[in-house]
Amino acid sequence: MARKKTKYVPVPSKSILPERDAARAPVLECVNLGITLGGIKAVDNFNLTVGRTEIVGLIGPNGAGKTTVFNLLTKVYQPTTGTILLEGKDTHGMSTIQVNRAGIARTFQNIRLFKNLSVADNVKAAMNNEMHYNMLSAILRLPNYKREEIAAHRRALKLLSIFDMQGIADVPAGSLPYGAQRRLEIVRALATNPSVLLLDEPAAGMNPSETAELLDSIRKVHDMFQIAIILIEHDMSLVMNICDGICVLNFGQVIAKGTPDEIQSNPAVIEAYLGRKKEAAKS
Amino acid sequence: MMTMKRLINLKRAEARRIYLTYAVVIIAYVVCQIMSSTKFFSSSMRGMLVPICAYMVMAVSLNLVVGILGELSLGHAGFMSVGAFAGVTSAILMQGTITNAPVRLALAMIIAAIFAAIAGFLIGIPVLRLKGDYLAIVTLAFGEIIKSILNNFYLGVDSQGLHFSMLSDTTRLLKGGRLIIRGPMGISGIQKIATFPAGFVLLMIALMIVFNLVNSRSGRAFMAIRDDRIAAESIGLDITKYKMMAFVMSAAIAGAAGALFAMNYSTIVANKFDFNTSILILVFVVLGGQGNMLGGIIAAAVLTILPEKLRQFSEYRMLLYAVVLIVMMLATNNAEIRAFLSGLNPFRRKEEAE
Amino acid sequence: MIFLNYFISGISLGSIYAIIALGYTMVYGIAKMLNFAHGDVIMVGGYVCFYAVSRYGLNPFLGVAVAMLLCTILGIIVERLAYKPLRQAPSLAVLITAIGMSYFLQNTALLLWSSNPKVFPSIIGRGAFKLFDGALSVSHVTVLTIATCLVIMVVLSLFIGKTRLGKAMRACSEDKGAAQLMGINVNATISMTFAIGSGLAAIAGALLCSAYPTLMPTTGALPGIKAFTAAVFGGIGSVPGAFLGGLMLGVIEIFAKAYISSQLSDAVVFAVLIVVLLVKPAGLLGRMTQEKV
Amino acid sequence: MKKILTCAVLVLAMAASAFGAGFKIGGTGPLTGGAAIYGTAAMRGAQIAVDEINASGGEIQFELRYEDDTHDAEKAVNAYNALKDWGMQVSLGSVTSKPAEATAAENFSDRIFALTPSASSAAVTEGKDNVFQMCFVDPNQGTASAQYIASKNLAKKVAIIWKNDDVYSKGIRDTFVEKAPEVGLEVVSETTFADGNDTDFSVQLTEAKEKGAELVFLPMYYQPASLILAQAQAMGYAPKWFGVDGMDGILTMEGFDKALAEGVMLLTPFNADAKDEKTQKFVAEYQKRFGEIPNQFAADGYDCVYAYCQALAQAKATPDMDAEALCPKMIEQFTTMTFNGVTGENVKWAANGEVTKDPKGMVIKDGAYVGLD
Repeated sequence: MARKKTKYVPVPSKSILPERDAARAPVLECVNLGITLGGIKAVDNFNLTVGRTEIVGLIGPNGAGKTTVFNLLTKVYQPTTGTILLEGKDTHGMSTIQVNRAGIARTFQNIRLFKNLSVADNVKAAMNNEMHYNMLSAILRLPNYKREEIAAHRRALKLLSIFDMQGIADVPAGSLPYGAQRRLEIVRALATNPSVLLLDEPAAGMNPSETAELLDSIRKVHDMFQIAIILIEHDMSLVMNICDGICVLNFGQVIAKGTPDEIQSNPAVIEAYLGRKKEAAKS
Repeated sequence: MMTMKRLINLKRAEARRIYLTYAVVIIAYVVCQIMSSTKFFSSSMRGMLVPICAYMVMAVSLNLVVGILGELSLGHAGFMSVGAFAGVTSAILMQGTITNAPVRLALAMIIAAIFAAIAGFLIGIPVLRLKGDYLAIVTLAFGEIIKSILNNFYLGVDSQGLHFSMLSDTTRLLKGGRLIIRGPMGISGIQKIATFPAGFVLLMIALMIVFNLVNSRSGRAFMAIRDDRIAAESIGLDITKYKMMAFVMSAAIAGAAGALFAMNYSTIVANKFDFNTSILILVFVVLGGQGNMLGGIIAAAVLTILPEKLRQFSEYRMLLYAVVLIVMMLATNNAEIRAFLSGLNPFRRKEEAE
Repeated sequence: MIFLNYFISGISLGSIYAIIALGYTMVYGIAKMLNFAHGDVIMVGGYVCFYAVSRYGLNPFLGVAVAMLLCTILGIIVERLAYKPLRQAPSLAVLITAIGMSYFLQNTALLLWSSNPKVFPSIIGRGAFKLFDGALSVSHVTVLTIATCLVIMVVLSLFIGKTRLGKAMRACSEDKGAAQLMGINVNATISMTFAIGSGLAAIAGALLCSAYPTLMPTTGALPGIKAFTAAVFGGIGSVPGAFLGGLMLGVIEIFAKAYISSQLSDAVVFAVLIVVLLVKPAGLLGRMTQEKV
Repeated sequence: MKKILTCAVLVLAMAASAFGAGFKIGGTGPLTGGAAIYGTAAMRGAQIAVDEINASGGEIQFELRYEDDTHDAEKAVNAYNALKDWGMQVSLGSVTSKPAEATAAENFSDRIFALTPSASSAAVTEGKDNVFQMCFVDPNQGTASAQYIASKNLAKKVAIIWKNDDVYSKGIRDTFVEKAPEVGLEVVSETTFADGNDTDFSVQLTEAKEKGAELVFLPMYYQPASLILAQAQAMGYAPKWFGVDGMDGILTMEGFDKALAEGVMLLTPFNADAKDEKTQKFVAEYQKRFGEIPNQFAADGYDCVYAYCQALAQAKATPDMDAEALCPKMIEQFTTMTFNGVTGENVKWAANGEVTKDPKGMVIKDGAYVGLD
């Protein structure tokens, strides 16, 4: 498929990889990614390169196709066009499960926790693939069951402690307050040992102080695990503060890519994104 | 973090519930044994002990699928049926070689479990691709298919070994051979080797399997799939594998229960394990509370004994049974009555803190 | 010619399944519940019609009308007493209640009308159209059943598509919360659906018993399950799907009996159902709803 | 309403008889569910006999109790145990075959004598010295039917339609098929039906017709048989029909067009139109109480009680004897005595519990049974 010229300002051609990643191969590359849903090109011609420890912000107005990008990356939808390379390997034909095992983990816009499981069990469920004891060991409570379960529990508590949640490990996840549920989703995603973490509006519904806390936590996660993070977020202060690079989507198309500073001064972004907000404010 | 303090400790509540379940089952067993030996029990009660155990095990088995895995199965009696026929057949074949009845019973139940597990696996293959009510209707269909096949299945044994045929008896057994499964006539002349202690042991084993499984990586996976399939996929849980695991395990338990049940009677036919029996077991699970093993067990006992206790109403018996069933469903789903009940039960999960 | 004869038998049996399946599918579509008592409402319809015609000498069509009236009332009462209090309850609880209701109706019928089978007087006689010098015969009942079934399907489709109540029903089936916000009385709509479904059950009862004229308290139970299968086959919730599913189920059943084995025909029918669901997981005409992520 | 009243009267009658010291006689049968018609009929037949015997004021008095088994072996054993708790001294076993097999095993191990009115499978009595049958055994019916058809030269080519998930139907079919070639009958078509699949018989009938069957053998109960007759007529197929004892009752179905059954032959031990005094009295009483004509199940139930009455009187048994003491006495009586009832004259029992009585060949003419011989 030929590259389509958009009427928007040309996409900056230079890589937005931060200095520290320049020497290493990118962890994730999307080439010409697109999908048609119900006859509409929900995402079209999406190109993005994410460095190994980069934090990328994915922004754009509602319905721009941000979550669809996540769904493509995690293979909830199979892309109609284009390729996704994860650690240089084509993920073509992989299922959600395989992609997760290959290193992509995500959170959801509408929280999807295992509501009736305890907080710790939510995290341990995500560690399933690194546990190896079989059903018989579990039923007979053999030593390897005990060993692995104890190790898993320790690790779950350690992960939870990032968000200071180790004290509520035995509480049903469904009964947590909203903010805690969002944080738990992040911990659960981290428990699968991802190399790329996708966060879908992690600060939605949080008050400014909670958002500030979240910002610290994301930084902490990033520094601890040295992983790439892509986040969808409407809270501009969060995005501008934390991201190394930003990618702006509108109507399924990338309209701008660059550092936070570049994005803030990009006329296309202002028109499509902020401009619309102004209109909304006017009306 | 103040609000957190008021949240209940799920792990402790769960552990308490598990121990309570074991304790209730053991105490009930001891009480029944004592009453049974002192002749305080009527023959009617004594006669129901084994089937009640079998139904309890069925309730535990179905609860694994409905309560833990979160899928509806309307054909669970089919697994029971496979287990009953496999178990009884193997018991008959072992009659000559293994004279110790309890050992024979145990072996028969194991073989029954294996055969039912195979059936569970075969059913699992198409079932796991479907969701919700469509999955339920496929399990119903499989239950009917199993019934239909067993009604046309003939199996005999003679000095040459086992012979089987479909549709009509063409096994041509040698003299002295025995036709064990006789199509619609089922199996006759079964030695009644099922006992109450055996039923108790089977129930304890079933409970142990399910509880230990629930508190393991597999159990977490089952419940994760139940709570949110999409999120479970996103953390790399192999949905098909775990659904299959739960189905096969549940089928195996049901098979053992079927063998226990069948060997309590001198005769067994495939028609016994029809849609109505599947529904009956489902009623145990729903009435006892999905995922609540103790509830299912109690419901199994109550609903097995109830129609017997209603005998004094002669022809109004089944009518009353229906009314009781409806009223129970209405009552257990009425918010006020629920609140009242949970107030009575100290072990029940408290309502969420605000 | 034999093939054609079998085909017609299949269509005849299938149209009975179809007409019962319509009731299942309608209630499922709107209330999202499997009303297992539907088959027993059919039985009640059959009995009412039987008594109206045989005992009170009513005109058969008047008998059907009486049956429709009584079944509609019965449907409303059942819904009010047993299902309405469970609107918020998990769907399994409603399923079990429906089964309890099925036992209740069967046992009430047993007490009222005894277990002795009654032979239903055909509403239009037992004649048949003879074609090809009698090589092919199509009974009047078959023709009537198929015609009724078609009429009901068309009327129902129009009703659901065009009328206010029909639109309310569709809205409820799509999204109850949104329908409520749009000012639709969801509770009343569901109750109406039951009433209509029960009225249809009476017609189904009269036709079922005209085609296969013995009437017992358990008459409705097994055809009920078959019809439910038919509804799923066609895509539960879809009115044309129920029609198609019913016809196909009937034809498959008859062909399986004729060309495979009469002993295993049920197994064949259910096996076909499984295969169909594997290929089309929401039935022939059902819509698969994709969960939004 | 009338029915409820009669029921109330029945309950009262039962309560009244409880005051007199009588033999406690109990049986299980399907009183609810799809097979309720058989159990209910047997119970009512037995009740009439008990009331008649009690009213006559003889030495032998009875207390009867019937328990519902919903045609299920498990429930039958429960019902049996309930009867045992009640203090049942002699048993009427179970009405239908599979439940009867299960309760017969209990009867055998508890040493409670049983005489089942209508459980006809051979497995019911097999290996049990204290379980007897009032009806023919299924295998005998199959053999007798084949012989009868051949000896009367009714047909050469025979079709069979049988119920694939039913012990009774299967038992008769098996021996019929075995016997048929011996007596020169050719089974040209064999088709089945089952529960849930028992409404449309067009395929079965078409096949029988295509294969040129002159006679269709129907080893089944009368409810499906009535559907078969109606559908055959609709498709213009008119072979000879031959039924077994389960067919009895077809004429008493409310609303049944008797013309459909015209010419149907059946082997049955009981004929509600028989002119003998015993039968007429029984039929009249049954009709008076229940508004229906008794079928063979009712007659079997009726005969069972009278057979017990005779056996107990001859054994000089008293109601204070317990079940275990009565058991050997009953075995002795039943293997030696001859009984005359509404289902047969000169009825005798073999030591294995099987009954010997002559099946009566009947043909339906003008809506009534007429002896074939």
